[in-house]
Amino acid sequence: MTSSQEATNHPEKPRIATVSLAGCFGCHMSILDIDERILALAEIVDFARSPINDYKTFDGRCTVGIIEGGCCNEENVHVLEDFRKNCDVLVSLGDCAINGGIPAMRNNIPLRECLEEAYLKSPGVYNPSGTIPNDEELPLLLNRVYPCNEVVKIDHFIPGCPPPADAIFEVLSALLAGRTPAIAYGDLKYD
Amino acid sequence: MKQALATVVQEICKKYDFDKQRMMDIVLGVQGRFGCISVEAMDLIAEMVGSHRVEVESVVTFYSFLSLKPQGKVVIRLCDDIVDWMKGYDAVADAMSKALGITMGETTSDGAITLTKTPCIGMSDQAPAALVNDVVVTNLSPERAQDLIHNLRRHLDPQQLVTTVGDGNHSHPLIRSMVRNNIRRRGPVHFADFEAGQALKATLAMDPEAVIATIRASRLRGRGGAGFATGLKWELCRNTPSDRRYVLCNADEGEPGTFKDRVLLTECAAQVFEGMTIAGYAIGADTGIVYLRGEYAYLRPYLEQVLEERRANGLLGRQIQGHPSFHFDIRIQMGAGAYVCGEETALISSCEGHRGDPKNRPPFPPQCGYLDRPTIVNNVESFSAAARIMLKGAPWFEAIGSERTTGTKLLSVSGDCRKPGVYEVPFGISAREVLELAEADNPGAVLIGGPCRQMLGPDRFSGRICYDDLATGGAFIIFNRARNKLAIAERYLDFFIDESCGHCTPCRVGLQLLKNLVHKVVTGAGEPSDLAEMRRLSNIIIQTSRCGLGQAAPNPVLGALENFSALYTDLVSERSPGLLSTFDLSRAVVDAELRVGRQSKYV
Amino acid sequence: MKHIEFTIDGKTMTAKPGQTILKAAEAHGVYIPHLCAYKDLIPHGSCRVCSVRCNGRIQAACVQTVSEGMIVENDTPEIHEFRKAILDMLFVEGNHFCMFCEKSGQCELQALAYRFGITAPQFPLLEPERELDMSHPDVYLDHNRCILCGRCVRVSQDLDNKNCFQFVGRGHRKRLKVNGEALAETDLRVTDAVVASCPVGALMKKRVGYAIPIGERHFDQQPIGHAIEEKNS
Amino acid sequence: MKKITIDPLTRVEGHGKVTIHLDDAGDVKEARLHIIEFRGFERFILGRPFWEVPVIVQRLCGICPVSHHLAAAKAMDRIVGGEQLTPTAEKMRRLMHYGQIFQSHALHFFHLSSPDLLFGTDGSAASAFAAPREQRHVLAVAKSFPELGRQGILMRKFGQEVIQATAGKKIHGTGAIPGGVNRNLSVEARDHLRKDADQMIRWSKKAVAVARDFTMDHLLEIATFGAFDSNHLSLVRPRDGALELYDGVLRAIDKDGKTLVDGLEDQRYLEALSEEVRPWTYMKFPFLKTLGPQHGWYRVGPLARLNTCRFVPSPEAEAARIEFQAVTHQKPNNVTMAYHWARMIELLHAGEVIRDLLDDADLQGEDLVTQGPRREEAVGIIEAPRGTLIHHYRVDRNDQVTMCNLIVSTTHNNEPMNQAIMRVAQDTLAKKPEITEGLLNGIEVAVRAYDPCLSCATHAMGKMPLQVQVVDAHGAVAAERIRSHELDAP
Repeated sequence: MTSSQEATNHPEKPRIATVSLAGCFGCHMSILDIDERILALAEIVDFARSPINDYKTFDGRCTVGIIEGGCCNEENVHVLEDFRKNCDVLVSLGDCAINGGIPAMRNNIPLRECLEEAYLKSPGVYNPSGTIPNDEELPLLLNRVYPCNEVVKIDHFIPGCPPPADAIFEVLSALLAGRTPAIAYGDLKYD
Repeated sequence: MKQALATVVQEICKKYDFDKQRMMDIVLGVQGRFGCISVEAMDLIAEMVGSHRVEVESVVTFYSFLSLKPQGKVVIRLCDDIVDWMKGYDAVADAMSKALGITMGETTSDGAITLTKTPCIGMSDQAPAALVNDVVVTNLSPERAQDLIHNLRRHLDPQQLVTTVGDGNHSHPLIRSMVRNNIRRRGPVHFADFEAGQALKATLAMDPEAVIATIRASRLRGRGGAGFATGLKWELCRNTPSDRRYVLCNADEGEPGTFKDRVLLTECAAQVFEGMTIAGYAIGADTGIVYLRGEYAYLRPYLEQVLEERRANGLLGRQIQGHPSFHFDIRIQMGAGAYVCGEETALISSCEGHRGDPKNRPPFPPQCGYLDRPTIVNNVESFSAAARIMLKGAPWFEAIGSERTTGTKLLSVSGDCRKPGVYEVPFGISAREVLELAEADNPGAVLIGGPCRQMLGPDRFSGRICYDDLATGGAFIIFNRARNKLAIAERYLDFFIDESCGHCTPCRVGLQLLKNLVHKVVTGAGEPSDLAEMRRLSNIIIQTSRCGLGQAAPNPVLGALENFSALYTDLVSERSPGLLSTFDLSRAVVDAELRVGRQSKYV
Repeated sequence: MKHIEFTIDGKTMTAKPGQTILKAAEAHGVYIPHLCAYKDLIPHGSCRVCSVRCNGRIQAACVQTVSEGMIVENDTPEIHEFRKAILDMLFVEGNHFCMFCEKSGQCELQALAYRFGITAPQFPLLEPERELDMSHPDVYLDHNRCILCGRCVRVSQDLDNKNCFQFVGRGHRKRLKVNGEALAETDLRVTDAVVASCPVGALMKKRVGYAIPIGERHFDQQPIGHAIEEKNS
Repeated sequence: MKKITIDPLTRVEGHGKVTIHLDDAGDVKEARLHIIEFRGFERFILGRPFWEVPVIVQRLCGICPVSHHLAAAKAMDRIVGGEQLTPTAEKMRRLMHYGQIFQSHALHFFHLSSPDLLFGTDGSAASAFAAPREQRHVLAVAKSFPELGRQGILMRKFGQEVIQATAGKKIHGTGAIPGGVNRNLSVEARDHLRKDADQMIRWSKKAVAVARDFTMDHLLEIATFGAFDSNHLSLVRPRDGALELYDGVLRAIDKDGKTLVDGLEDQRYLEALSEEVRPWTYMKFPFLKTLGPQHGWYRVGPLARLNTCRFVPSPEAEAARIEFQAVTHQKPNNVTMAYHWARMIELLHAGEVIRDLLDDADLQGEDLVTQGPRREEAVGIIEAPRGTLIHHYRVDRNDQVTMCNLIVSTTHNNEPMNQAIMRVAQDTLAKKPEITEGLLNGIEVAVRAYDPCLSCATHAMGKMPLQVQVVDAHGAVAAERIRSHELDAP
């Protein structure tokens, strides 16, 4: 693990932001799997922007930013950049953030084929005009799914699909306490 | 058709006794007849020699001159080595592409001509150069390239491209080539007069142990670059108990910028063969093999004739020069475009009919080499020197050169200088003296020993060419001050990536990663930490790679880092937080923009 | 037979003449991480994971034989760094999707990465285009996961007396190839020793899938090498 | 014309955004839920060995992975001719599935939706769903309602532990394999779960009461909030029409309870269903073929299931259902906000099923896998927490997948969610001089009632926090203004 800026001592409670980019939310579920410990965590940190609350943007600097999912569209990139700019320490949580994960299976397949399979070829599809979704509200897809650390600098990585809750808890605790995280053997998983 | 194929394959296999160890000859033979080695041909070969198709395929796909798919009747291999690039490769390649109407790597629609590129073909002193089938064409310019294509289009006969012949033996009817020797300086070891049989006569007057003692006393060290003591190597081989031993001559001169062995083989073949014969006597071998790189195939008919003459004169064959128990003969084994085969164990693999993968060492070839027998592998120049030593004596030889590196060295000088060519110089000569001899043009850097060594800047020009200081296999490439050293390092890395055998992880994968890192820095996207990472990764590759290729491949990069560090540090800078300099959103969305017909809102 | 004395990380041990460092170490309960070395096959020396510093030089422990007085460094920060880098190279070279690979938990590459505490590849992914050969009725070959260790090449030749696999191409284009157009054309049988030899999920028996539950897989509880080290404790 | 954007939608599973276009008169012209990510599962699964599929496709979604795992496994059972599972395998899967329902429903209610409901009832906020933003998360719930908050967390934990005991992991396990399962339930795991099972049922009943009381207390407001009539679709138990979440036949009814489809075998789903593609979202729009794309859309999920089933086959939950049905006089319930109550009734049902299953000795059986004659094509349908989930595959002789069609729960609810947004927008945003963050949350409250798993819905590339946007004819300028206004709201 590398780290340029370790969690520094903020005068107020450290703040944690989380986001799911091209992930399945499994990593966020695994955060919740720390179960009762989340209540203790809530005593010592504040949660900033996160899908589990209604803060949709940054309203101040965060100590730790947790990223689930890789980047599959331009908006993911934009959000990730925003996280990098607003967080002292960024953590790639889970295999998708670390290496693209299952969505990266499309990386050796032309995008067109993926779209046609879903919207033109699938049985039971009613699509008389041969429409493939395209609207200004739909962010442009990237040519491949990028691991987060190919887009911005990432300070810590917690592997797993999803990472075990204990691994997440250990890394968060360590970062908040200013020590180097040490994930136990059984909690270091890539599956 | 199928029958025809079977008949020809049968005929070729028969020529080599259906021996799968002669796989290189068999597949080269088949390709010579059909332009490629098809799946059907591989099946037939496998069946006839008692092998498996995938084994044949494994060999065919290893060597870049061998092809599974049909190629043009004429294959133009334009040399894209760094010196050729400096001398106008791009313009020549362009001219050829235009004249043929195809891009690099393609074959004309009529199946007549294939245009491809190839690393150093040993013609750096007359670059840009190309191989047209086996025929070498040199000193190309866009105009000459155009003419060449027009002529080829007319007759499809590469030999007709040779309208003027080069110097020395190049006018020999069996060579007839436009190549020039460019021998700029003749020394006493290689380019003095040599009368075939005399050195051998002196040798056979001694017992083998005494021959080895003479070589040891001369302190001759291997001329391929590594510099292992030749006499010691022979002694180790001789002392390893075995029913048979072998003498292998490494004429796979592939180090970019080296061409001195080509000149030795053209002008001093008898001396080289005599050196091999002497070695055979010394170690107790009856077979010698010259592993001749595919690029020098044009020399083969001539070399075969020299061998034939020697047989006729009792210098090869049974009871040589009347010696009752010394029998020795030499055959030529052709290579087919694989730099790594210059590594001695890879060369052995190739001679055995396998892919040119280096072998694990230990055991070393003198203990267990060709066909698992004790084997010595020496460079062309080493054999030539050995012959002269037996003729003139160890003290004579030892008196030449520097204190600790005896004898002379053949240098292949090329690049930015007025007098490229071959120089026989005593060891101990300084790089600056060579630059002066060659009339170098405003030299800013020199690569002594080829890309597997480090590129040196002017502050090192006073260094001396010898094993204690500037060790070299012979390449001496001069770059003037205007040359982009980083671009040069990156191109050499590309060369090693292409030529790696792929066996071990650090070389196969690490070099690709190193190349990406160098590219990042060279294109201005690097950060200072990337330079440290380049060093770290280079060190890992050098330390953990199995053979000399991987252990040397990062040297161009390291050399540039160490000797021209300002060039790199000028390119890197600390980045502000945000998107990485290597991530380009506009490129990542370009496909989508085209597909949906709207622009990204974030670019 | 005369025994040879040597040291690993300062600990003196003995080896039989001709024994490799890897084998001698294992006999003494010292685990030297490795991938391409397999049972008693002729060592391949290709993965370089077993690199050790041996009398000052880096050597592959699976290939290098022990000599008298040899000083071997196995458990040092430098060697760890080399091994981690090599493991990462193997990861980024292929397309390793551990999350759904049926070898996960039993995979030696993965287990080594766990042992070395690797949380993310230190190099960018190369994402090559690789093929999946499902032509054989009972066995499949997923080139995405192949690490070119050559175990299958050697086991097929040496233990199965067949020649189902070989390497083709060189350098970064080097690939494992079957004897024929596809696996179905070879004389491979599901009962061949080669099927169990793959350290990763490249050569796999079909329709077995995830038969071993999570928690009971080989490396779920103990790190790779544990069985060897246990002998020593 | 004005455009309002809510982006990202939060406290939903996955990533989406809502845009609302207002005309110059301030009336709602268009209201849309966009699923803005696309991942391509249906394509990149092609060519993979069929047994990998249940493990790969569960990565569609980290919230209901078990549903995808089991729907795919059910399809693959048929591919290997092993659809007649052994009792151990069938019950292990059922246990896993009800564990999944239990955790997902607990998650949705406590972690995601309860802030809207609980703080709205606090009396401090003007509307029932206008809790202040600082309080709209589970940690605030835990602070203000410590007991309830803790129970929510422990209930979800219990569901996750059931999954772990059956699938090996809480998220993305491997329990189901074609033709069966890879493990039975250890006695230790059984005892561990059994000791908490009754507590879970007690807490579930309490959750039902919270949802019921909320609904009854706000009946007038809820009756119109995002409400609209629709058809309803789900699986039901074949022999008696009971609520059945793991395996059953398809049944659809209209808004009044008239049967539209009944007893349709899962393998024949294409006879009844089709999906329409619209350009502005990656999520397709399913509909009943007989009624066409205009009128054939329907709701799925807890509300639809309680509407389509004849009864709930567990006593406490059935009693709760009867109470629930009484409100609409045994007619189908078409009220969006009633999803919460229905969901808690299912939570209670799942708790009861789990408790009963744990006593079944078949779970410790050794006979785990079965198979029979191979098939080339198969469908697996399951009732996921959010509704009917359809997986359809073809597999060739080489064991490779050659076709994959997925209709996920949230996709079925695509049109209903758009309807709900339109309805709330018309009722609360139209002609408002100022659009506040609180008003926009109302939109999200309506979407959230469907518990949309936008993560699942984006299988076909992408993801969910929700986003709502209002724009005028001049486009971005107004959008920025409104959006930044929204963002700056205290």
